[in-house]
Amino acid sequence: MTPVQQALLVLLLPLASAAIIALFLRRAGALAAVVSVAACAGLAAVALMLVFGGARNFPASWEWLRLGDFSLSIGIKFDDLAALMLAIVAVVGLCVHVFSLGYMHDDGAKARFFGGLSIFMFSMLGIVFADNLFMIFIFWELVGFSSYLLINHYHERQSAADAAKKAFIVNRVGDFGFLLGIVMCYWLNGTVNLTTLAEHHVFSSAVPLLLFCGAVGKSAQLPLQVWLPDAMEGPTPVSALIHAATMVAAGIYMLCRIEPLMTPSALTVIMWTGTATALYAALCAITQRDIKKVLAYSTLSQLGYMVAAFGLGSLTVRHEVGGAAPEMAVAAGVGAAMFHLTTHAFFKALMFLGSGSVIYGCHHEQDIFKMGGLKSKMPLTFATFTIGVLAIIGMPYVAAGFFSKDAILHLAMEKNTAVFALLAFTAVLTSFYMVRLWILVFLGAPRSDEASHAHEGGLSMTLPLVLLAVLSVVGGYTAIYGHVFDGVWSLIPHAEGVSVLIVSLAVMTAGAGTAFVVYRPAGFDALEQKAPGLFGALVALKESFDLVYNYYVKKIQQRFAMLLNFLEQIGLAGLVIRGGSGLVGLLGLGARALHVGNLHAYVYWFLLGAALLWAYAAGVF
Amino acid sequence: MSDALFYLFAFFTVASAIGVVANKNAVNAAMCLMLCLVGVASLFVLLDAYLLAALLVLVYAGAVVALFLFIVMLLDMQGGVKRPFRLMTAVASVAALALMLVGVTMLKNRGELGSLPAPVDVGAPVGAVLKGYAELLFTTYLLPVQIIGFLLLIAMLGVIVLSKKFEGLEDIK
Amino acid sequence: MPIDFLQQAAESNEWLAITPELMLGLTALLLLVLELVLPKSRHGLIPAVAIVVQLVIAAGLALNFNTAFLRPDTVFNGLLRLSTDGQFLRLFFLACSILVCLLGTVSLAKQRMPRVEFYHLVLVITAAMMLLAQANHFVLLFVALETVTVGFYILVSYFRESPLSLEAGLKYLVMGALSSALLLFGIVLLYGVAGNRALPAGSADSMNFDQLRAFLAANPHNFLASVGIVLVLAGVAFKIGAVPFQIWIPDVYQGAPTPVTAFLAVASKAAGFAVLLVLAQRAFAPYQALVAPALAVMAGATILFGNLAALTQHNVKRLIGLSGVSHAGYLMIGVIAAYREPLAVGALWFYLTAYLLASFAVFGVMTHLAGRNDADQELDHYANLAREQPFLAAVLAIGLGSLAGIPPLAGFMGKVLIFVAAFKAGHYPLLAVAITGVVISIYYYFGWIKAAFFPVGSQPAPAAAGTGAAAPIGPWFRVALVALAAGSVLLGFYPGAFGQWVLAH
Amino acid sequence: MSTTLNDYLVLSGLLFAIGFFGVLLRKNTLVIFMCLELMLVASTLALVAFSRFNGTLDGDVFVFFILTVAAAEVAVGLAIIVALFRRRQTIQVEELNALKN
Amino acid sequence: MSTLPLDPLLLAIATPLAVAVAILLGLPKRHSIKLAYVGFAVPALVGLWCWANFPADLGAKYAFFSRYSTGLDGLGITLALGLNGVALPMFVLAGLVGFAAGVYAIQSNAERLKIYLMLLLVMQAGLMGVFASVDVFFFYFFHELALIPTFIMVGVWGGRDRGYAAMKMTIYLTAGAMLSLLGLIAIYVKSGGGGQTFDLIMLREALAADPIGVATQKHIFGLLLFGFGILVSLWPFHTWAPLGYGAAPSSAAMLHAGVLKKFGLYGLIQIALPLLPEGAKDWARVLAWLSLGNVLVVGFIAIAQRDLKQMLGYSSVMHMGYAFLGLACFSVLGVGGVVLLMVAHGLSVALLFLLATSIQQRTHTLDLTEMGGLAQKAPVLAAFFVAATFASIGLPGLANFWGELTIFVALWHFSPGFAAAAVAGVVISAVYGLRSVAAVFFGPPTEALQKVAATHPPGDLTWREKIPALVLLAALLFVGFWPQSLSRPLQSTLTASFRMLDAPRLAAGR
Repeated sequence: MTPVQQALLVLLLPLASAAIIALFLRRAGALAAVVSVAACAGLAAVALMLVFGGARNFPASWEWLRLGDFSLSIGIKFDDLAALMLAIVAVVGLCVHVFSLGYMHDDGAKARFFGGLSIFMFSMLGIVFADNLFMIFIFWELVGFSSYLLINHYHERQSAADAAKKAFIVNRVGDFGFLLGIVMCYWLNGTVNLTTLAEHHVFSSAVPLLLFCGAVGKSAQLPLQVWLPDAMEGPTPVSALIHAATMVAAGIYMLCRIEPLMTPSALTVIMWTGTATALYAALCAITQRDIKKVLAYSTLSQLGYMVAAFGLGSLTVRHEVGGAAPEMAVAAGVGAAMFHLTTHAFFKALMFLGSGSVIYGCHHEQDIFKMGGLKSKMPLTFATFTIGVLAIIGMPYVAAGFFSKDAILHLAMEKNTAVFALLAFTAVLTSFYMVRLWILVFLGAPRSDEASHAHEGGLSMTLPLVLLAVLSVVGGYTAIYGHVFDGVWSLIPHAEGVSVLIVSLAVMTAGAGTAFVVYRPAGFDALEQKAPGLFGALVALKESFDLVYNYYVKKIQQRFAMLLNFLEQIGLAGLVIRGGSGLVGLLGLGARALHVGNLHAYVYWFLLGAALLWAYAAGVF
Repeated sequence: MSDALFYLFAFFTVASAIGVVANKNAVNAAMCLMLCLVGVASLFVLLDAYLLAALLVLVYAGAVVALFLFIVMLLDMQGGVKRPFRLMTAVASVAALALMLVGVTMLKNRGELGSLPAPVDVGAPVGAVLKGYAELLFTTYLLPVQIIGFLLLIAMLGVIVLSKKFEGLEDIK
Repeated sequence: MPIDFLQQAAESNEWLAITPELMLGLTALLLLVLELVLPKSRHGLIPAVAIVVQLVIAAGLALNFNTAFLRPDTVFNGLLRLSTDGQFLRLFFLACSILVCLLGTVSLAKQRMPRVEFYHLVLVITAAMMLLAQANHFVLLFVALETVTVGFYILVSYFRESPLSLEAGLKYLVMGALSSALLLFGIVLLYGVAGNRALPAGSADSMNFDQLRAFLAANPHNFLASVGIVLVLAGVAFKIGAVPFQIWIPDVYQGAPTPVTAFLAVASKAAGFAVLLVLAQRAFAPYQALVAPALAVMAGATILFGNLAALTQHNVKRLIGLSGVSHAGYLMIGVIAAYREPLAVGALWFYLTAYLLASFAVFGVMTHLAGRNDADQELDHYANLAREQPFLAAVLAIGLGSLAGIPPLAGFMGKVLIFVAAFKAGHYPLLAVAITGVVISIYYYFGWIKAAFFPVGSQPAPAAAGTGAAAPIGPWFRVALVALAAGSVLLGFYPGAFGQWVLAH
Repeated sequence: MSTTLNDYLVLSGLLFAIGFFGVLLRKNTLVIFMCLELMLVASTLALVAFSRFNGTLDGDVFVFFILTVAAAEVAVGLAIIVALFRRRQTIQVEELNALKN
Repeated sequence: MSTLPLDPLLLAIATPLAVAVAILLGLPKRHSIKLAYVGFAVPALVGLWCWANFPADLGAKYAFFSRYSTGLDGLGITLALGLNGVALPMFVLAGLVGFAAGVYAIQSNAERLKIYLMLLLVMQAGLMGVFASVDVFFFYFFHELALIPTFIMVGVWGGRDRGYAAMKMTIYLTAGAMLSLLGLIAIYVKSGGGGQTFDLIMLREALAADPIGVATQKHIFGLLLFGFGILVSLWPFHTWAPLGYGAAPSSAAMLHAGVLKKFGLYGLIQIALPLLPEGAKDWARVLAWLSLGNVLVVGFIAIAQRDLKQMLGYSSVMHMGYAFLGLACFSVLGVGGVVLLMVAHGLSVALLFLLATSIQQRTHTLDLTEMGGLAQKAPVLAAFFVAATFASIGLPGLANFWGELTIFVALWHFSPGFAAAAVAGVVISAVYGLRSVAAVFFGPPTEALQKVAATHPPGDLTWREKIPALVLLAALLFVGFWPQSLSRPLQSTLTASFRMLDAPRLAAGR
């Protein structure tokens, strides 16, 4: 098989699976699951062949639409960046598929679920392969759609329905900018092909900023982060795959794709957005009681890290002088962001699947204060989850997260002290809330019936955990990948000296230590009791955005809509139209009333007519 | 002489015409109409239209007005019921009069009536005129004469339809 | 010698030129004879005879449409002018007459009235209208017009059982006589002015249209002539029901027997337009600057008034009368456009034809549904018609749709042709008024269709509708309705030879 | 003869107008009808005058037709009025308004 | 291009008409229904056949061209039938939606089904005629032919407020039709000296050689713009649409909102833009501002709706705003986008109206606040509705996306500000679209619904409902996945016969 065929196979397998499920297997959930998992396994195998086969940048492009001089094509740009992303998506995707076999075993709408997963894989891979912005946008939207479907899986729950709706609409807001950016880019440069654009393009900050809007939506950056925590209404595997490992990372991936278009001012905006998101989400995570929400906020936070990392790539010198050095510098941002994306994909997927395992084990109990003592009930989950926690808090050399976080902190330290400080503080918070979670879930004694009857899931659930745990451990060592991703790995900034390492260690210990001090495995939130003021502030911080948005939706948008509707119904349809027709009707009544039935009145008309005509002939008019 | 006659007849005619309009009593109105027609017939004579004058008196004053009178009697109206004077009537009448006056004044001012012809002296004897009249009627205007025949026929039929008692048809209320 | 004139007249083929009119007149007489001759039980044959003879005449006319008799185009010393337009109008009036006779059979069956006179009158009036439409001389015009008018006085008040019919007759009589007086005074003025040999082109035969035209052309600003012209126009405006001489229409239409209403609405109006066209385009052509603006203002006012007044009307006879007023307005646009655009004449004839088909379809339905009280025909009586009499409802819908000017019906084509002509002639303001009128008219036409078609729940139709609705539809009547509906549809998109004749103008 | 055509025309117009006002003002249908006849006669007066002054006979012949028509009209009109009176017991204009609106 | 023994276009017009006439003449119900299937299927099949056999590089010519005389040749009117790249998509659309609406109508088992079908068939014939007509007169003529049955169908088989709705709709549409008729007549009259014609091909040639003066063009274009605009519910002349669609029976709403409404846009594209380029340029700004009214104002109004069909009506009005914006661009890209959008919107809105009726039959209400949780009872219905909603909010993979995307791209060139406003509309449509989906299908069932469900347990879509829905959805997907199938003929026709359209400034790359 040529690489092109492989790529197409990778792309079309999940689509075929989705189509088959939608058309034929709607009622056969088990079969649908098998088909979907098989498709995913197949695509993973082919994808890995493709990735490790070493073929890169093979030409593949087909025109999809042409109107006037506008042409939209579908093509494949397969460089190391894409290969890396493909590998991540394939591996994590496969893990989640397999995990879902167990997790969703008893679900009544398995076919829909697995169909959705397949559509998602198709869409996500489309983004990965895309060689132009329009194509990215197309799959971008599809990804959003599949996310909507999957969040909405438990559609009989109002909260799930609301969350799905919210996710899609918020993403649409981001896509508003994204699409405008693409269109602007098209008219500015005459093309949206990534390769061509990389070669030459018109510098403009508006284009990258508009495109970044897309990433803000998809990667849930401030101020569009609100949908992601709510998206946890979806089944946990979905959260793992879509809302942690891959889809939300698509924003980062897209940014890396359009990296050549960046300008310093755009990068600065991006950097601060990422930093703010990282910090904000970390603060929010502290007060969460729901295991998935904690993870969701941590995802947000880590995404903020990645965005910040990308923005940090900016080095103020970029574009100020020509030459290779600045190019290297910005690419550092790409390297750091992608590196963190990779490790995060592994460990966050691991943790989400772990939480899934916990939730499954606890009979769909998600409140961490009602768990506890799962260390002994679910040892494998405990072990793998612990690895995940270690990874995210950046335990040096033990887990993958360390390396990527290290790279980002290093970059920040080099570029911007303020950002560095904030990110470091975020890291403190991260280890604080992750350890809190870990303590509450796994240590102590079970605090509820569900927790005390917890049990490990089947092989299909544990196997992915193990695989991801392994990856979370070794994933940080870039050497293990061979040289297939060198195009990306070579961009990772490497800290020289131990300063960053020390900082990393310090923040990790500080956070974790505080958590150990504050929290005991108990049925109440220790922080809330010890520092209610702080806790309240954090809760308020978390809810502030929702408040604002809810206020907007309920009080502004809805009222504005009602007002316009009122104007339409009363003003336009009522006053103008009905009034106008009423006026005509009155005229009609008047004209009708002229026929009074009295002969004399009619003779007057004749008199009038004769007189008028006489006057007319006499030249009065 | 004929001038004086003209003004006499004209006054007579107009006066009796006003009588038709102004008279409360329908019988009197009919009588006035007859007088008016006689006046017009006199004017016809002044205009040398002797045949028409005769016809007018015979057909109109004789037959038509008689018919009117007959009907008035038949219907036996209780005089004119006094109706309140209508403002509308007055306004419209005044307006119409004013319009007409304006029209006549403009007519005068334009001096266009000055272009009216002076009388052509036919000079032919009455008999010759009558002959020409008859010739016209039965050559040029033969078709209208035929049509008039039909008109009279349908008028007669109409009166029958509207008035005649048809056996068995009349008694529906 | 005196007999010579008659001799000559008999020998000339001038009488042949008016064969259709003569035959109609003779048939009318024949009907009276038949009434005497036939036993009472066979009187039902009389309308059949009338219709059959008229069909024969129509067939003969159609076959000889472009006959050689048209060659000396004026006959009877210039009283009558023969033309293909005249031929068309003869056919048109014949068609009206046939249909009125047919409707008469339906309508008279519900009344205890003498029958034969009705057909006689219709035939005579039709003959007179034919002559009227071809008149080239004011004497003939007046006489024919009065024959028509007097005939209509009788027809309108024909249902003498009904005070409403008589009241309508009286109103029509007074208004008609008034308008005749105006018309006559106008004719007199024109005759007098144009007969003035002291003026250029003054003529002895000044009531002849051609002479009059020559005179007017030579005297472009004669005041008395102007007054005469507007007075004549006023008289004609009464016939066609143009504002402000339209006011009598609803009352008279409502009171008149329905077939007579149809006759008035279609034939009388068409005759008026034939006269108006001849006068405006031929006799008064040199006074275009006087006539056209007056007609234009009247047309606009007519369209608006007709449509507005019909808007809230509930009595269908009044409604269709007022809608007819608005149609007069559209037709007047055609007359005005004819000054600059020859197509307008063809458009006028097409419009009239479409109007005939549609109106008679509607009147046919109305006649069938009318109760004994002919004047009482309300929109409410049409409730659930579509459910109970789908055939009649369909015919009604086609007729109304055509009147409203909806494709694929003939009325639409008529309006398009008129609009095209008006557009070519550049009468943009009138077009604006016209489309406003069309939009307004949709309301009441569709209101009527709505009344007939839309379900009104279970409430039964008012009892007044009773008598007609239940009666069976006679076979010939049904054939006629189908033909009218089919004609309306066919003429709408496949006018064929008729379309070509119209467009050849 | 020094009376001019103008005099006749004014007279005729006057008669016509009086007739018109009669139609306008009188309530009795019969009288209205008489006034209509008056208007017709006014026209004939003008016609005869024109005919005389123009020296053509056509006008005079036309008068013949007008008179005939008027007679026919009167006959029919009176028949209608009589028939109406039989049904309604009135011929007053303002009471004859069953047809309206 | 293979050949048919018959003129395919005439066949597509005549078959439904013939069936309608047969039904009118009193065919028994059983046979009527069978024949009606034929009447609805033939146009669809002919449409697909034409699509499959459409010549690749047609340029300014018409395919499947034929001409018939109707006796109006003197007026420059002949029944000329043919398809170009703009007409083809619409023709196919009309066929497919007509088929779906017909099949849905047959299964609806409406009262007096025969008459209902007859009217629908007449409408179908009119629709096929509109898009197959090369002659402007017949183009208008067929539109009205299709319009009239709508009135009766709304009035007789309609829902709430049907009388008022039918009347208002008819008056509005007549007003629009009259204005556009005047405009068309104006074009006809101005089309050169003696050789005035309604034939579009000849008109194009005549006016290319001897264009109408700029000032006149502006006037005529104004007439056409507002005339056609009213027909397409241009803001603020749109209020008939939600009302009418809210009251219309499903099949009538499908055909009207889906196909017939596009008549105005189609007319602007085929007639007004190529013949009156200067007028079009002059009016572009005005048009664009009014279209923003459609997109933003009506978009927000759609958010405020509580009645599902009203909401769909408003959403349909809103999407027409995009189409107008595409026209305002006055470029091949923009206009091509409009055609794509028309097809896509026609399919999706027809599908939505179909499903809305199916929903109503199950919930016995259209009030969004009283619904909920229907997805549990009718998952397939839910799936279709979700798909249709996402189609209408422009999800890639479904046809609407292409229309919207191309219009946005073209619009940026016209004015970035308008482009931004238009794209903002995408968010609005997502808001009300998803809101309605959620309100109908998701969440727990409301009490009212449970009560209804207790007496009439709502089932899922039946097969006879599914077939028309599937046809429409399949078409949406087909175009969504293979837009070239429509854009190729479009490209060929637009670039060849619309030479006066500005070429986009830049040659596009990838």
